[in-house]
Amino acid sequence: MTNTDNGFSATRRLILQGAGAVALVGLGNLPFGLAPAFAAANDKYPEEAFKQKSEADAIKSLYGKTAEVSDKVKMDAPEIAENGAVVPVSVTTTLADVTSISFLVAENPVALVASYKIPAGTMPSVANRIKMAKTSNVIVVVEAGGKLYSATKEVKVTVGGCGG
Amino acid sequence: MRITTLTSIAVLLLLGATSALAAGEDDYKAAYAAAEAANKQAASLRNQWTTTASMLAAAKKFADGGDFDKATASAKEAEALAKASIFQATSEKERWRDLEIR
Amino acid sequence: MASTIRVRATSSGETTEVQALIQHPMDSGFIKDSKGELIPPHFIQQLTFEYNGKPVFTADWGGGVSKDPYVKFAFKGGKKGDELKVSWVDNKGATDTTTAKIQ
Amino acid sequence: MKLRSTIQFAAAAFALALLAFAAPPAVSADKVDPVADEKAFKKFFYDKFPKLKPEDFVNGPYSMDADLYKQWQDKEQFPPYEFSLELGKEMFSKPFKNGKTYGDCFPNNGIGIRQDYPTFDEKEGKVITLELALNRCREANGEPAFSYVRDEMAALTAYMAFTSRGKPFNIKVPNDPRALAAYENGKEYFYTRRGQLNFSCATCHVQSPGEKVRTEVLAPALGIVNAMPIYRSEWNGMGTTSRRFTTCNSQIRGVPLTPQDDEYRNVEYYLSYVSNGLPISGPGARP
Repeated sequence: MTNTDNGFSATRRLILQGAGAVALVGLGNLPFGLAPAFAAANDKYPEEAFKQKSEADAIKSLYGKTAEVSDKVKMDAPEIAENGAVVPVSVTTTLADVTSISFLVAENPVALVASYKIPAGTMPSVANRIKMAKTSNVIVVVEAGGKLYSATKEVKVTVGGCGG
Repeated sequence: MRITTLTSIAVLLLLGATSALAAGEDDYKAAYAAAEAANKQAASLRNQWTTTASMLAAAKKFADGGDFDKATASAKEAEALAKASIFQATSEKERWRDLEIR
Repeated sequence: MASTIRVRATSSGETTEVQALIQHPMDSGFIKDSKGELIPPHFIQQLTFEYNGKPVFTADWGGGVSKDPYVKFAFKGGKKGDELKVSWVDNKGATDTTTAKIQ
Repeated sequence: MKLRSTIQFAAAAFALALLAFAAPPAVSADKVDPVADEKAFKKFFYDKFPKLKPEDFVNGPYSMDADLYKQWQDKEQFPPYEFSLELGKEMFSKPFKNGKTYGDCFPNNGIGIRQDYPTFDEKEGKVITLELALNRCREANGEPAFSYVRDEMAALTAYMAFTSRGKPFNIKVPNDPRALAAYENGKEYFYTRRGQLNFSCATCHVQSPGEKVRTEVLAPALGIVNAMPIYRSEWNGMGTTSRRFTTCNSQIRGVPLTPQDDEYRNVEYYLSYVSNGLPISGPGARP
């Protein structure tokens, strides 16, 4: 229950000492507007989808279709976010042929938060940390076999105070 | 309940604080100086309130805008806040032990 | 300067689990600074993980991803000692790349 | 806004007056007895949270709420203080311009010693916190002091705490009237109500840990300093013990003291002493 348990601190120690294991290959700021060399041509950033205010418009822009609710999409998100700035949300699904997974927050100024491409051979399971402006539905959309499936959960968000 | 009493007293205080009619620059200056002095005393007791400072700033702003009614009222509020903080610091000198785990 | 990317990739034999943490402000463009002025958007737009020259995972991110973003996924295959290449590019065109050994 | 604040101040002043008249005279001051205090302090928390093990307290609100605990576990998979920890390690090992290092200023080269701070300096007659010792080390070696509330100090203390993880707090109050006075002053600070909200540290962290203030779960005072420094999501970054104290004061609408003011040093001394035996868990992550 404490974060001082051996397994964990052993990992932490490894990370510190193993800094050399993470070799730095390239670093630097490309001039503004230059396309990154590593981005493949078919991996276009969905600029428009990230401009949509509502989740429905974002999904439409991203996939061109609508999603149906599926209990095969399992989302894990807190009931009450400890802080809206960092809300751990993860999803996993038993659906086959998953090609992408997207996270949306209905009440955020921009609904689409993240969209992940899942090539064949990668598990249909993602965990990430997202921002939430206020209490809202979090929507996960899974694209599988060319169709869209979704799950929704409300996460309560409160801010500030005398905590910690 | 106590809340009701508190609120009605607060309202009375509020009426008292704002009913001063047509305050002039001199009234403001006197009220501001009194508030500053009280806040200085609170500082010597190491117990200033952030709200006192905000109220002093508000008073200054009203005064800069020529609204000496509001400026004086704010300065008086600041003084009341500072005095409450002094009262708090003084009474806590003994009272802190009430909370102590022993 | 140290890399902005921290990667932990662990092979269980059949699959490799990857966790990454990236140092980035991820400013959404909707938050005001202490002076009340909007902080301009500055966030990572795309993050890719490549194994054997092929992408195994691509993230398209908006400003709604938390500061110092974190992501976790897993893919089939991946051997201990093999390298995983991780790169990101943000909305201002800045990039960083690193390679991590699968453990 | 104005109306509301007026009511608040009037209500606060009135409530203070009421309390002053209603409350029985305070218990008279008696002998300073840190050993008895520590025992009573721990018993209070162990009785209040019978399900928790002593070492759980160092994880603050996460030990008190299952939903929070899970979020914390998720975050700890790759904790947000990771970058600060690395920066701290780098800074700690890099020599000053004169060739000396932080390690030269501390016993055991500064490794695994965080649990011994704050210490009482019998020469100076004052409490020396780790943050203070670090800045004195810098100044003694011709380097400018760091801000007590900013990232550099957080990174250094994060690294030093990390090298002490799991080691029990080992704070000593020597039988020196000045040490006992500093300890007692820290205790007084901890229990003294201040600010317009009329809160003491104890109001939140003794009377109400595990409860929610605007749905934030309050941390217990027992073990609270063991986790310092902390990455707070609310701050969007790291914070030192100094930062925690000053922000606590302003949250209750009190004007904070200067970081590392004698009284802050004393309250850290007191809080650390009563958490003796509980493991260092810093750097920590908090909501």
